[in-house]
Amino acid sequence: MTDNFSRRDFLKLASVGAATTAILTGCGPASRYVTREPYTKMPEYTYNGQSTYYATTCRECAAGCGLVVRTMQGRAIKVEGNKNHPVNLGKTCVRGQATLHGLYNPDRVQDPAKQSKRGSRDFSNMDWDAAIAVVADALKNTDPTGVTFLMGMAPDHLFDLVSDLAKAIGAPAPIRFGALGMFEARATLGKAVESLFGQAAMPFFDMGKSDLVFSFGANFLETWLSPVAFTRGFANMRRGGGHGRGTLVHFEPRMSQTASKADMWIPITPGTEGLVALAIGRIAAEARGGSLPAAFADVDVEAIAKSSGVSAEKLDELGKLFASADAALAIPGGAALAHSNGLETAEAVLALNALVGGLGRAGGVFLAPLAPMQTEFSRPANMAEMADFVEKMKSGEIKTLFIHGVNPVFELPKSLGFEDALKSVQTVISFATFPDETAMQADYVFPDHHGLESWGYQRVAAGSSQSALSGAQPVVSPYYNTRATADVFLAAAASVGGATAQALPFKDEVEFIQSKIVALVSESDGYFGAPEINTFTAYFQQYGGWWKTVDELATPGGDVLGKAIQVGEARFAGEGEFYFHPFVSPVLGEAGANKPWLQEIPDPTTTAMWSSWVEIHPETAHELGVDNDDVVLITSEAGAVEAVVYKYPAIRPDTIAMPFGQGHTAYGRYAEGRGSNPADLFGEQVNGAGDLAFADMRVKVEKTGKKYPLSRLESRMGVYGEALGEEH
Amino acid sequence: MTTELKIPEFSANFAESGQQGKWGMAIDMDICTGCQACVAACAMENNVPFVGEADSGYGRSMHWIRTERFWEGEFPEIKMTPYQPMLCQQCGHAPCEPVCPAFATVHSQSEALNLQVYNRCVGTRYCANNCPYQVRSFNWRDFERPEPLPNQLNPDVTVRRRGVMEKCTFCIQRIHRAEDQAKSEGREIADGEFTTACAQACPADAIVFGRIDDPESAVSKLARGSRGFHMLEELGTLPSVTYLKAG
Amino acid sequence: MTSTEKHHDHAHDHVAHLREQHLMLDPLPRGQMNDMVMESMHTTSWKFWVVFGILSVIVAVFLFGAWGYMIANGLGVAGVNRPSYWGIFLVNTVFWIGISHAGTFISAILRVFKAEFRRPFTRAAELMTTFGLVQAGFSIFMHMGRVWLSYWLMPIPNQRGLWPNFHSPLSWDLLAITTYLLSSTMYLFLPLIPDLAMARDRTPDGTWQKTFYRVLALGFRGTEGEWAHLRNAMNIFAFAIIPVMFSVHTIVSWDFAAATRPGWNSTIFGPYFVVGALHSGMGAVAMVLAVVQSRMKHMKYFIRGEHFEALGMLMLLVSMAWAYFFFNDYMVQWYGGDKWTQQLLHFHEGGPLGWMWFAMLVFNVVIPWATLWNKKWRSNPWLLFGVGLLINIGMWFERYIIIPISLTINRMPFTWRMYTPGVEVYLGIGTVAFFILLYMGASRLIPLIPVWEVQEGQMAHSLKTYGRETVVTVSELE
Amino acid sequence: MVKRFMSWLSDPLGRIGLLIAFLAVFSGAAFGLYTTQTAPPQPIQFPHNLHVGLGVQCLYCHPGAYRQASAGLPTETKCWGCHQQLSKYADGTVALPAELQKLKAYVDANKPIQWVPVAQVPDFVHFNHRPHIAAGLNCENCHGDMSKVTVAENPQVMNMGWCLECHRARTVDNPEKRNKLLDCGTCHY
Repeated sequence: MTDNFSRRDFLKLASVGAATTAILTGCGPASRYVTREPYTKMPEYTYNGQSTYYATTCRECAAGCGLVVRTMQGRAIKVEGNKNHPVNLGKTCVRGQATLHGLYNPDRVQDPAKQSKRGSRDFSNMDWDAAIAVVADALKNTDPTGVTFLMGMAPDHLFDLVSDLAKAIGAPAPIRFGALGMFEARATLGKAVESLFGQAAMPFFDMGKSDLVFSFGANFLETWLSPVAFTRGFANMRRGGGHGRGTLVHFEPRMSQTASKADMWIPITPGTEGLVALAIGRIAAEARGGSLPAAFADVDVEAIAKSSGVSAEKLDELGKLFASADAALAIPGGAALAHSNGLETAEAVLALNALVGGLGRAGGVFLAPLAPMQTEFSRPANMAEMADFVEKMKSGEIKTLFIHGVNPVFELPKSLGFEDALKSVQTVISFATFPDETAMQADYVFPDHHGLESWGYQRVAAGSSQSALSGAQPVVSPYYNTRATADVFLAAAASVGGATAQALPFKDEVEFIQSKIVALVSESDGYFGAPEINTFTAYFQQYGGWWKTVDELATPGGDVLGKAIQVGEARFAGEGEFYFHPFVSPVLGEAGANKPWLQEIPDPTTTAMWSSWVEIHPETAHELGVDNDDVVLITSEAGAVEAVVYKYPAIRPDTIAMPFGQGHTAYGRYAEGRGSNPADLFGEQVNGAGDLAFADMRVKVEKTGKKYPLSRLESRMGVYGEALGEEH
Repeated sequence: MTTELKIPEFSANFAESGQQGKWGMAIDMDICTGCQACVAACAMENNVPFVGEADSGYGRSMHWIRTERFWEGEFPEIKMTPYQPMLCQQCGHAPCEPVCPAFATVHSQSEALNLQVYNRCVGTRYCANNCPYQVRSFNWRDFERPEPLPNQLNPDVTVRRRGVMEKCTFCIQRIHRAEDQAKSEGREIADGEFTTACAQACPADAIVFGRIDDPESAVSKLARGSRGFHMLEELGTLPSVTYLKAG
Repeated sequence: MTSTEKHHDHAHDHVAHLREQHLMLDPLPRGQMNDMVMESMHTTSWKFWVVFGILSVIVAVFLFGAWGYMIANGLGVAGVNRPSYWGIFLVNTVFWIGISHAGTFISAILRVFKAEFRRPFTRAAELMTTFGLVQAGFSIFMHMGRVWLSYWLMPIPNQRGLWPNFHSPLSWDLLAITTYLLSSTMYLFLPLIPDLAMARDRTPDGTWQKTFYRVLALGFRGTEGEWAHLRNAMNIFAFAIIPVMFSVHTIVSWDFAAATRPGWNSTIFGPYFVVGALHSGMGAVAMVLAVVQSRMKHMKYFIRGEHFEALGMLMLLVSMAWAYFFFNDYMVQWYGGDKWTQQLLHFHEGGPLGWMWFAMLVFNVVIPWATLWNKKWRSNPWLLFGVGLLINIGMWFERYIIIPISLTINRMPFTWRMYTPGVEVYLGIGTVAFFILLYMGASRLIPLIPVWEVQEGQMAHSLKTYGRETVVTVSELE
Repeated sequence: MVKRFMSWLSDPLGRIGLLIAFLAVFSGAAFGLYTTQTAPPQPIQFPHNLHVGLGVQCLYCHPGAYRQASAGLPTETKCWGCHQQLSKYADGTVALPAELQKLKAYVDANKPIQWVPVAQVPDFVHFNHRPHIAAGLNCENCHGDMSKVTVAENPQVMNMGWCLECHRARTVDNPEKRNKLLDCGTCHY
């Protein structure tokens, strides 16, 4: 040893010593050699280590909340609410907070690519020039009637651009669709408002000023229409602006998050919400005295008490409560409208407001203002229209399909056969930001930027009493080789030439946006004004949009109570012994499953994480011989899924419930192969307004013998008194 | 097992205990809708890692704030108890502090908060054992954040490595930023000038944060109200978080 | 045969019987005993090396390998979670500290009280103290999240001006265990010096063992002066180490008693833990002696039924004391009426691991009481081995109930969660293997029987015949 | 094996070898500490002394120090903004020196200069320049006299003891400020 101890050995030992020092002192020389990439040219508004804030719009759902994103050295760090924005007044929901996990998702589509065979996931990257050539070719060389644009639910600048483009080439108008719209029953709301008040519009519920809210299935604290705005309304109602603490009564077969905040939760038989509304109307009308309005004249309270499972005494109590409130409000929505009698249910519930003088009264129902640059009420496609569209695809009428902002393979009922129908479409081009199921069935994926990397605007359809246009701007430069779909279409249109190019003579997306919002420069009562478009655009970006400073709520009119409302029996499809009650996961929404932090946020009512489950009443579970963490097979007329049992104490024993949001077969590592999708069970039945009657379903539940440990935040022993030994 | 035991007792009357500390929080359980926006906002602000399905189901989730809820009664008369966001109560007399052998969890003299000094922590986990609110989370592993997710990390907050205890800090980085800003402008911090990430996100404004030693601040007024109570007050921990009873 | 002859014969039988039963009355020349001890050290069968090899592999893989794996990957590879933040690591720590108690108890307390049966096995017990503490140290270091920074817990002057928190029971723990380890090692070493000198003189020159003994024997030659100094030192240590011993486990109990957890916050924990430690320690001594007696050459001469009998009596006594403290603790907690504690007590016996609670009572109380009352039974080494094993399992269960099971229940029912051990099981097995390995190694290197102490006893004992009776007399040596 | 080791020990050369091994480990540890405190290699051998000697203020290139946490390292536009105007280089009378050619190469390639920070603290320390400047400290109090060095060197062992020494000394008569400046949470969070 003595003889062989060389300099090299010494250095080896010395490095061991250095490493030891690093370990013992807890910090070492290593961290200094982390590469720092300073700016080559520092933007003048940036300082090292100082944050920059950009106003933009949240794209996690169609509500259009305003965001202010904190960025630092070109990285988006934190999402905060835009305090001036009329929809959310500086607040965000859980999905909005997690939008950064979409931006920095490790599984984003990074380059435009061609798939060798649909579903093969064998993508070969291409460059954007080639991609634009593909789009231009599809626009030019397809019979225009065979070109269809399938867009997301949000009425945004891209929808306007695509509408213009479709008009220019003579293609049918683009379709807007989103699963949230399906679960919200937007079309039903619009149709009910039209048939009652004689004017198509979104209803606006002034919850903050009411002192009693009867909610018939409307999950307004979760995902319904504009949850942040409704949560603010709910909080104001509870704080009791002038009325004292407001009361919430919620009618739903299962205790949802909204129901859990209710002072009274009525576990009503599915499909009888409209009938109960009528009974309450009759009792309230009687309690208020005067002549009985025609709308409630023919109501048989006893029969309704029997069919709805709400006792006559309870109905009486509720009716009198509703009649006696200062500012009562009744809201129809969600699964209550997803029955064959859904449209009539919506009408019956809205009529309750008319009964107590709630139309156009503070704390009552209004018609929501149209968004800026909007002349008439528009709504996303309902299920009947989607079914027609799928039929057209199947018949081969549609040659080229552009899909942006929606994931129909996942979101549409499987029984509709969208995935099969895609096979009859020659060219499918997806603009997906994430590798979702639909992109996997496309020929080309030309990834759009993430919402936080994009320009744009979005009309606010619900949740604001002011007419509002939410503005979006990139808060960071695009992380990958993606391109704004608007730019792709503009470039393609230019290369098509002719009338198409003339209709869209814009250099880029921003120019297009300016061409649209220029109409607002001359508007009055704006949050800000500007003499000309460039200044206006700058403010538009700085403030995160443009909105009126005055309420533009319209008072609904029409002879609402003059004619009888006939609410029929809900017609349930299938032979199973359980009502099926699907709901949108309050945490994941329709598209949150690929964000790891959202997966780890516990569901508010069940505290389950990272998976989906089926809620079964403990007694029912006992009868079925299943327990927590058992996997059961749920069979409907249209399909079957497996799901993990969660023994949920606050659900009707004859009903099972399942969240929508998981069960992806693609969509990145955090979503794929996790849980199951209740949309696989949906049939095609629709209600009077063409919305999917997804709650009109009876299902069978069978034990499979498999087990799956459902991750929960709660302790089953501490909360349910279960022995801990069974716990995962 | 027995089932009587459902919910911690809310017997303490706030008005009788002397309020200590500098920063305080009031959480209105009547208004909290359990929407989890605070949980997500906290995780994003404070670089809280996600742990994955198996670990989160095994009691290793890292949430600095969680909403608890229990059940009362049987169907159909069943009620869910009000959502109760649980976070570090920033006790004035914290059980976690005296038991740490390394002074990694110490009381801040200047901010009157319970600090968790990550770089001093050796990971005995005694503080977590002794926390009656069970709001401390331990880095059981170096939880993975695949590229490019680390781009989202907040540079104002240390990223913790394995073997270190962590907990809610009342967004001390925001406190420092606001104090620094106010000081550089030669003024005191105004009430509502800044707030914690959870309070900032809360769509219902159920969480209010501010100076509890200023009787005029919004949080002081709320905390003084008749609905206020402290969690497990019988332990004498003097929490800085006041809950407002529902109903 | 005349009556005198008969009487003589009877007396002879009686003396022979006494000789056979009592080591102290069965003296052998010093030289012969020395040779026997040396021979027992050097007689090693191939089986020994097989076991030694297997244990070495277990230690390398289960203890150091698994520990390294855990350091590299974080404590997540173990089963600890919220709310069971401590798990088996602390169970093992308390268990090993408990094991280490018997050595000092037997050696120091029995020496102070001049209990003669202690003489041949004080060394064996003291070795357990030291080696048990080593395992306790391993266990406590293992459980730390960042063990590489554990030196921060020592009061080392530093430029930051930061000291350990002396409010924390863990800081007291560290000091108490360190003190105990140092003093028990010294106390092991002092009585070893004459035996090391003996071994040195009987080891051929030029071997490394010779160097080893020569260095450690500190040049002891057995002069009167040296003996006087040695006896003084041993006396001082024997008295001084007793309070250290009691304080160590009391302080360990404060880790729990000083916390606010329901079920931990108990004033009786100090003595309860000390008695518990003695309980498991006595059992462990019995197990070690049974193995040593049967597996090592000449040991049947040194360790006899009388020793097991005396140990068995001690075990029975300690078991009774433990039962008293257990009952006391349970009563106080139950009577306190705190609802969380009530819930916890109910969970102990009625929870999914309730069988452990009952097994603890059977192993710690029922079985010792049922077997050890009988003098004949408790003189049987293998029966004592079995009872000792069960007591150790029972005491391990007791610590398991106090730590992971009690941690399951806290004041936040939303967070209650069961604990499922992970890699810490292997680490625990590793410490057991390491303990046995160290003991086996020591048995080849250190005279397990303190020959001088045995001879001292034999010289003090003699048989005197008064008329028809032959009685044992003991003279004070010092 | 033990025997061989023992025989080495009895050999004086073996003892020396052992000594050397110990020395190697400890000097290695010292070396490790030393590397954390020495000037690392920089992409450009920037002469601080020259610039300070010409009267350039510290805050000209590190402007963040008086208003924010980070002092900042200059971007190449800042360097090149001055250097391209130097007439002797601009009119070609003097050839561009090697280090400036490196700078020009960075500018031409539009690549950032990856300066290696010299005075830095670990990630878990949140140091803020602003209050230190506001308290009347000068740059050279901590960073040394830059007119004496070319490439930046760190004259201090920037550890916690050094921080605290100053924090203690400056708050002897102000207990409230002392609380703040000796609070763990002031720097670690």
